[in-house]
Amino acid sequence: MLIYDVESPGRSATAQFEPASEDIPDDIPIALRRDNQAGLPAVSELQVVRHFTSLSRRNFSIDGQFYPLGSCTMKYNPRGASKAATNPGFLSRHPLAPLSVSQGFLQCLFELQTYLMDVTGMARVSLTPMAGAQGEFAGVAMIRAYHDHHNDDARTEILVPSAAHGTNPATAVMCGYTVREIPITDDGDVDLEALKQVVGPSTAGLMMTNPSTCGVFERRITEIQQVVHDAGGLLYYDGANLNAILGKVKPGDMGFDVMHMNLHKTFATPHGGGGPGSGPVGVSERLAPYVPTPIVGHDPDNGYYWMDEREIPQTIGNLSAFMGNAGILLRAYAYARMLGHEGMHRVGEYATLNANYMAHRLAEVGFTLAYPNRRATHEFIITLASESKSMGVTAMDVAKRLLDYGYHAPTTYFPLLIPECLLIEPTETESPEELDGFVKAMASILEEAKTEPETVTAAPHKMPVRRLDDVRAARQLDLVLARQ
Amino acid sequence: MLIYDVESPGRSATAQFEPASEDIPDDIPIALRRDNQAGLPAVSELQVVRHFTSLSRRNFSIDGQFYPLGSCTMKYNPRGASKAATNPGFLSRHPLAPLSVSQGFLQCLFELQTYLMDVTGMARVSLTPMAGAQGEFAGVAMIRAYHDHHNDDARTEILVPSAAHGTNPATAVMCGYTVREIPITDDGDVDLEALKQVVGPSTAGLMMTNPSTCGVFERRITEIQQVVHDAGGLLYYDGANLNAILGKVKPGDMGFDVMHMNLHKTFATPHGGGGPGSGPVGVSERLAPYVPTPIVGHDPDNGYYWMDEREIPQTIGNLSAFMGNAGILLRAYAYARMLGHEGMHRVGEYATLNANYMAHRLAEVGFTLAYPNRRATHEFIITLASESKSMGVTAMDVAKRLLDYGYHAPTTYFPLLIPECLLIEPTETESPEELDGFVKAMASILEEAKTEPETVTAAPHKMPVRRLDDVRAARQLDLVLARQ
Amino acid sequence: MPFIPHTDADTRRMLDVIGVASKESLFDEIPADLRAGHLTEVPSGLSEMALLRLMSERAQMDQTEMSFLGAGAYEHHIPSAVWDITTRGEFLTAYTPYQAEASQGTLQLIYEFQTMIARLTGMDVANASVYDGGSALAEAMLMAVRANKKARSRRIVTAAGVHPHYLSACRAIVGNQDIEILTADLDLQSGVTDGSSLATLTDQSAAALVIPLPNFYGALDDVDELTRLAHNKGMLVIAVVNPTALALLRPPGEWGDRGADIAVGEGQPLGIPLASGGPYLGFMCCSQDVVRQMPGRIVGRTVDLDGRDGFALTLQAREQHIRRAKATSNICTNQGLLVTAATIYMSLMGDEGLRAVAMQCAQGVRSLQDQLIEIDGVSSRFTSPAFHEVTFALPCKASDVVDRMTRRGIVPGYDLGQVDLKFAQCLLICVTETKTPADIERFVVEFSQAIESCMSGVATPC
Amino acid sequence: MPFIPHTDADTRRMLDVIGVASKESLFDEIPADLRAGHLTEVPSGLSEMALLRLMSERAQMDQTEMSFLGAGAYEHHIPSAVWDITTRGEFLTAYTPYQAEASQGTLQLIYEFQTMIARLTGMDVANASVYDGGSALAEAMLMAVRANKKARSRRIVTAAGVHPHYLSACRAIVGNQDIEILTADLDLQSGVTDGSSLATLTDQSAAALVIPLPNFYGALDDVDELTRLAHNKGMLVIAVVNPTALALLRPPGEWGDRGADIAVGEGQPLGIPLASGGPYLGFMCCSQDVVRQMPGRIVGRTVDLDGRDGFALTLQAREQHIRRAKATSNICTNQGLLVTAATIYMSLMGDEGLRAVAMQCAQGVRSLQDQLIEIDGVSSRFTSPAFHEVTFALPCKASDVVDRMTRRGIVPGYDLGQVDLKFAQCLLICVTETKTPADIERFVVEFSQAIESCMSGVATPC
Ligand SMILES: Cc1ncc(COP(=O)(O)O)c(C=O)c1O
Ligand SMILES: Cc1ncc(COP(=O)(O)O)c(C=O)c1O
Repeated sequence: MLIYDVESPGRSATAQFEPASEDIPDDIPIALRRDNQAGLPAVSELQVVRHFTSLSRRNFSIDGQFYPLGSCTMKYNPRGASKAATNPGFLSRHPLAPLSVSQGFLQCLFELQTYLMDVTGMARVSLTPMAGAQGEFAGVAMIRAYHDHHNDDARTEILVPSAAHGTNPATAVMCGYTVREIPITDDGDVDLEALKQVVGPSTAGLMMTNPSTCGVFERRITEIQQVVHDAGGLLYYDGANLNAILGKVKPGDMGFDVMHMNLHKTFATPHGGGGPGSGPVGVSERLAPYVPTPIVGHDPDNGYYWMDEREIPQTIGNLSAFMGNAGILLRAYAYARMLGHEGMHRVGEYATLNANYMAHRLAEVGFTLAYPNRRATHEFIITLASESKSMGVTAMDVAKRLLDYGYHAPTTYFPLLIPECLLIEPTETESPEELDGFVKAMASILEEAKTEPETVTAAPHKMPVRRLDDVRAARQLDLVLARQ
Repeated sequence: MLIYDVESPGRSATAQFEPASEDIPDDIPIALRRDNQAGLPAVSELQVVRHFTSLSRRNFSIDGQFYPLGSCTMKYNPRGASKAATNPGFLSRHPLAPLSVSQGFLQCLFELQTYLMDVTGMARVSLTPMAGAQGEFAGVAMIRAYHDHHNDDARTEILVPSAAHGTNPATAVMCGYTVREIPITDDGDVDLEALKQVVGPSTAGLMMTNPSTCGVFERRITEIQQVVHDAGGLLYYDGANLNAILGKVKPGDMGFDVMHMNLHKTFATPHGGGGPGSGPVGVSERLAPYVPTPIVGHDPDNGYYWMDEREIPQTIGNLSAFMGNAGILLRAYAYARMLGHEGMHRVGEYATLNANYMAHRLAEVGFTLAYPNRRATHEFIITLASESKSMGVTAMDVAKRLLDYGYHAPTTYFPLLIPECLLIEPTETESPEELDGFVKAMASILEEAKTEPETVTAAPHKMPVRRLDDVRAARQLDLVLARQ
Repeated sequence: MPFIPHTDADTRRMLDVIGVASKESLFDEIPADLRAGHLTEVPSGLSEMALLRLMSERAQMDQTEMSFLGAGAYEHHIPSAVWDITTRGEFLTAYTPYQAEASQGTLQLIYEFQTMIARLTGMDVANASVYDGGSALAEAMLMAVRANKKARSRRIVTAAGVHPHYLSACRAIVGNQDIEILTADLDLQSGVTDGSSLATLTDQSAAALVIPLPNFYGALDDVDELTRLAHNKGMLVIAVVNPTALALLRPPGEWGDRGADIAVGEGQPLGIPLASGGPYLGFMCCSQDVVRQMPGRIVGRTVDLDGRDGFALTLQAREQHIRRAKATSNICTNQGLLVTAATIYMSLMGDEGLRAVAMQCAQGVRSLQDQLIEIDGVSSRFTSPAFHEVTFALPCKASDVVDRMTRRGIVPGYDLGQVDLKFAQCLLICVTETKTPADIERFVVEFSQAIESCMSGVATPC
Repeated sequence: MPFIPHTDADTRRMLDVIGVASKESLFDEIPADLRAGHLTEVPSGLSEMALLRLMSERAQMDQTEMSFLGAGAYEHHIPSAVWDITTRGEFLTAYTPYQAEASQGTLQLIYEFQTMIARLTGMDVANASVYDGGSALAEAMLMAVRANKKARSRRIVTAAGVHPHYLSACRAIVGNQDIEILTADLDLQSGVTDGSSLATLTDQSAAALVIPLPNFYGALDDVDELTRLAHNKGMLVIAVVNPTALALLRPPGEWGDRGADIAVGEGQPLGIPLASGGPYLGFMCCSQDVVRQMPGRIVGRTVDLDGRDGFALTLQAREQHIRRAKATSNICTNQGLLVTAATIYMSLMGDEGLRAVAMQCAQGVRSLQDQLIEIDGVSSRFTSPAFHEVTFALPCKASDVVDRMTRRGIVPGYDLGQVDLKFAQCLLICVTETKTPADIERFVVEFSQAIESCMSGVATPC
């Protein structure tokens, strides 16, 4: 039922406004005035509360279910961090508030910059990018600014491993680059030989995730960075997988020049059913002149202040109207403060422990690991290629059937190079009991696949809807409710 | 799954406390120290959040469902009222805070007292009773104090109509009275002749609800009060049904001496799955000296202050450690301010409109009204006595089947005198569409009762559990989880 | 029309279905001379926006920087998750779980609450709450009189130092049933029960002895001795306890030789904000023997038609809606939502967390005590050890110190002169885990200044 | 271990299953010389209690009594229900709805959002949000260049008065794709676009014309004329609009003869707190013709295997996870939760509520304007009508007035000197429905005092 299905013309939630007098200020020209009803719903407050409460109940979420969505790091979002960030003084602070009434906020951001520099081993951090993809944009734009600055305009290519997340190539293009894919070896590493073949004077940079989206740590990272650097390219680190190595290795130490972090992953800020995110970028000294503005500076006399293009004249500019997803940054700051350095060290450890445990247990019950000879990092891949052939049960079928068991499905069919794959990321905040429950569910789905495959292929059965017709959705576009 | 089913010894939600040092202050005698583990759950923060989120999803509620629970006035609980009452300044105010830092809170309470006096036509209001039943207690205790004060100790009886809520007779007993029931006539009024028979020098008072729990307005209320008053008794008004007459009739004008209000009904404060409530009492001048303390006074020089037994020496005393369910009073105050006098007048009107509309519609689709010749008030009764005989489908069966249709059941088997009854109270905040939906569900249940009665008698089918074994619950008492 | 969804067309259509001309006609059974209801004192309605602004201004008037008040209501850290989840619509806006199948959430939660609170107190069983600590004690007294058939007594004896507000609530509540409450004297040295006074009182038969731990003055009685005494005299024992303290102190179920018979208390410290005194929750536990005398809702675990576990209100035959005049109490609505908060709180804290909190309270008050008694004229009033609240003797009126410090943003404690004039120079000060060493330091500085200016009669500047 | 549930026994057991001796071994594929990660700048962990106290102290430092700042972010009343429901765990802690069957709540909500925002702007379709208003405009420019194949131009022309921060974000975002942004001059009399400047710019071919309503200075352009001009020259029209204003002002879908082609804006006024600038949401609507050029998530209604209505992400072939280098944008995570809040807000306000709010904004600013121009030396800087924000010319530096009034608890508006030195004596003041007549009165008094002391060069006392 849509909210429009319960509306009635003339109805409204009258506690929410003072009735309007009818005199629109007469200097507003008639031609500029709206002369029809916008068509928002005409409903009561109770109807709104009931409708959206009921919609919420048609969602899986971390608070509701184990949600091992690989690459997305769906860990517990501490309620305390949200509470801290929604202090009335923070909520009511205007983005353009004078500095004299901004010191509390700015101090948090300044310290967060410092912590993120420490965590990543980078020389400077800008907090403004509003999600991972915007962080990537900022990073690649800085790579470009660097080459431009050095009049190195032959560098027109960004290299991307074939397992890369789609945002990587898309970002490269947004920055005016062409993309060239590097293959992956059978054990999940970047094919160093292939890399050496293509790297050269047209290479602006290489974008990499490490641990990669294959759920393994790129063992030859030092060589790789040498190859790229030697060719005059720069190295971009996609920090979506930072959870795996938090407090264990620093991207700066691996030789990366620039990176983004997904605070809504590693720093446990809620993803809100599609966002907001926050994707700060960190850079080595080399790229420090180019960071997106504003960043927070501190001056012993005057306190915290915004550093803008006056102080960072070579900045790639600002990426949003104000300073990015401030509220998410405050949550990340709160999370960092609660963890402390001790806690951060533990994140990578236990995320890795959970992933390796699950990988072992799933292999035990009969699933095929994509990289059985590798350590899992914070995530790992199983492939259902053989089940799919022998039983006609695909990775998607298993994913859908998991929903019936009360588990959110892992990421499906990503990375693209591994057939029928599920990318599984348990995160450190899940208990072993929860992991065991998932393994048990997977085992019984495998049994079902053998004995009653239709149960699996026709899944889900217990969700509010059965499988949806995606083709129809794209062909007979119905994106907004037509007016009556 | 119980929270204890996911615990693991040694686990804890460590962000919630600083680890304890082991030195218990040594002046605490060894014999007084606890030497074992209490046995609270050993779980993580995520486990707690997930467990209780999931429990909440096993509940019906106003925010989720139409909830026409007769006598309970389950109307929309404005979110704004809760927000207003949970202002940090209110939440952190200690009950014994000095007056100089209590003026904001006290002003709200003082004004609420005034509004409630106005709404009820009573001379004084005390806000302290913590629910309806405690309000009743306060009221009857005041009746007793009054008679005691007049040395009228022959008055040992409280009269109660047979349709009365169970709290009425139970309260009378708690105040040291014996209870005598007055029958109800076929059209739902108190049997005046029977009343005249029993009223007399042993009558301390009569407790009444008007509109009564039969969902009709007691038409001869003026005669009734005269009869009781003439005999030297006092009249108690059970204000659980005040919603029906808010802004229409005042209990004081009907001649009642004392009453309670259920703020969690008429004033839309959330009932929280069993409370809190708040049951302020109002009294006529006659009983003003006896009100429970504290109440809020105002003094032009010094502002708002607590009036206690020093100013109200004949008070029946205080009923709680502090001043009652303050937070609920603030919500009620907020609600009163948002409604204003205009809004209050409308409450009774639309509550009555909705009830009469539903009564008509249900009669149309074939249900039997208990009082077909009466106006419904804010609620009304249907009886399934004939269906129960002819089809073997009871009021309880229909109630359970309604759950499957997504509606909370009306109150069942109350009042006791009407066989197989459902007491239905839609309240003013429900839209006609919602009422129509309920009528439609009732009509199809009636159809089911005719064609496939097992569907109804075995209901519910879509709830987390099927019908529960109440007998076993009471015989094989399992009230706390045994330790392993 | 705030909160009313009806459009004019809706109203028209509905009146047509009913077959009346106007809403007024729906009230035609009400005698005309009674119909009035004109409201003169209720102001015009406010929008939510205007209301929130008004209420936030009022709330700000009452904000203080720091408070060391206890005396029955305690400021503790409340994990954010507690109220985030408690205020989910499904918990917040449900009624009492009369339809068990549609209320398994609330019912299971109460079962878990009963388990936790019974374990914390060391008792066999618990109910689903009564209004507050004070009324819980009153219900316990009524229960004891019903349960102790052998004693055939309507007398209740209490140890010294039961919260005076609880006692007056008890008098108001049980007095009409001819129950007499007799209170032992306080030993003015130790701050606990005077033994000989208690001995005299328990010479006559009585239904029960009430034993607080800690008592109102912060002091700790010898609960084992008192329990044995009571049991030896055929009295039941009613414990009144602070639940946080039970993480450190011996639970009532273990007092004396066979434990207290009934244990009650205020559940507020378990995740419930101070909020001017309520809504809180009274908890009530007892031994298996007397469970059928316990008032209020109780949830039991049972099975459904398919044999699956489920939860339901049980032992309803004790309650007013079934037993009416013969019920154990008139209580109906209790404090369900607060039970929800307390259950989530106890789950988050666990044994380890609650013990840590209790320990920090006890250590904090010791630290304060060590510093305050260094101030000239200030001493601990009583010799008994304390949990997290201590009575201090001052060289001047406690009310003056409260006034002065409140004006400086710190509410320093409870002026005991308000309950007993002989304690007009006594201040009851409470420290919880919310107070850092720096807070305590600031308190000490402000406190010694306040004492000093009280002594010199100087008015403190605002 | 905050947020990590493992007990020592758990860890032991898991390591055994894996077959390694220690957690360290799990990292043995990482070259030893890289393993370090020692953190020196991150302090020790805090409990939630300590954190909340710290953060509340910081937040209090930034609290002001009243603010008349607008300039792209607006203080409106947010109904309590909005965030109570938005922060339900099921909305708050879900990921992007990749598994449609387990995400019907979020998906349907987005469909409703798309419907509401498309209706409000009068456009055919909408997407599920991009990051903010500024980046929405950048995406719209990229989209226009892709969609306007005929023009074969990588130039974008803008009317005067597009938010300068939006423009600089656009330059940063589209610049690397060789797209040039040309901006028409502001008519310094009227405050809207200088016609001849625009005429010159549109002489050459361009992909699109950007038209703000209202513009940054609060003024209202003749959007019909500008739209016609652009369409006549083969340019697409990109509207940048304030959604609240659209309750009163003509929606982009109706501008000129065939409406704007793309409409974007900042969704913050729709129930989202100021919160230092984000998270907000950028909305993006367009005509049916160009929907396949729109970036970002889009939800469509479809049917399930049983023919029941259901919702799913659609047109994914535009997106990076499918199309990678050929995608319409790199956007992935957007502002889903803010969409939730905005959808609930729009539902609660309805046409009537949003119109009432818009009207009170417009009336409030008129009232302020009437009073301020009475002050010596103060005048409206521009002649064009305004919606809820007006540029005032002052007799002194705006920054001085801001300083002085901020010290008195009122942030009076935005010092336009920050974006253009020629406006150093101009203050952009915004009034919304949150300001009562008494607030405006207080503002006027404080404002005239501030002006006076600026003029006399007197330092205001703190
Ligand atoms: C590996 C990887 N890179 C980049 C991103 C993009 O991050 P965001 O969604 O915050 O834009 C993601 C997120 O899904 C990711 O998993
Ligand atoms: C008619 C009537 N009287 C009294 C009460 C008791 O009120 P409370 O539950 O607040 O104690 C109720 C509530 O159920 C009621 O319906």
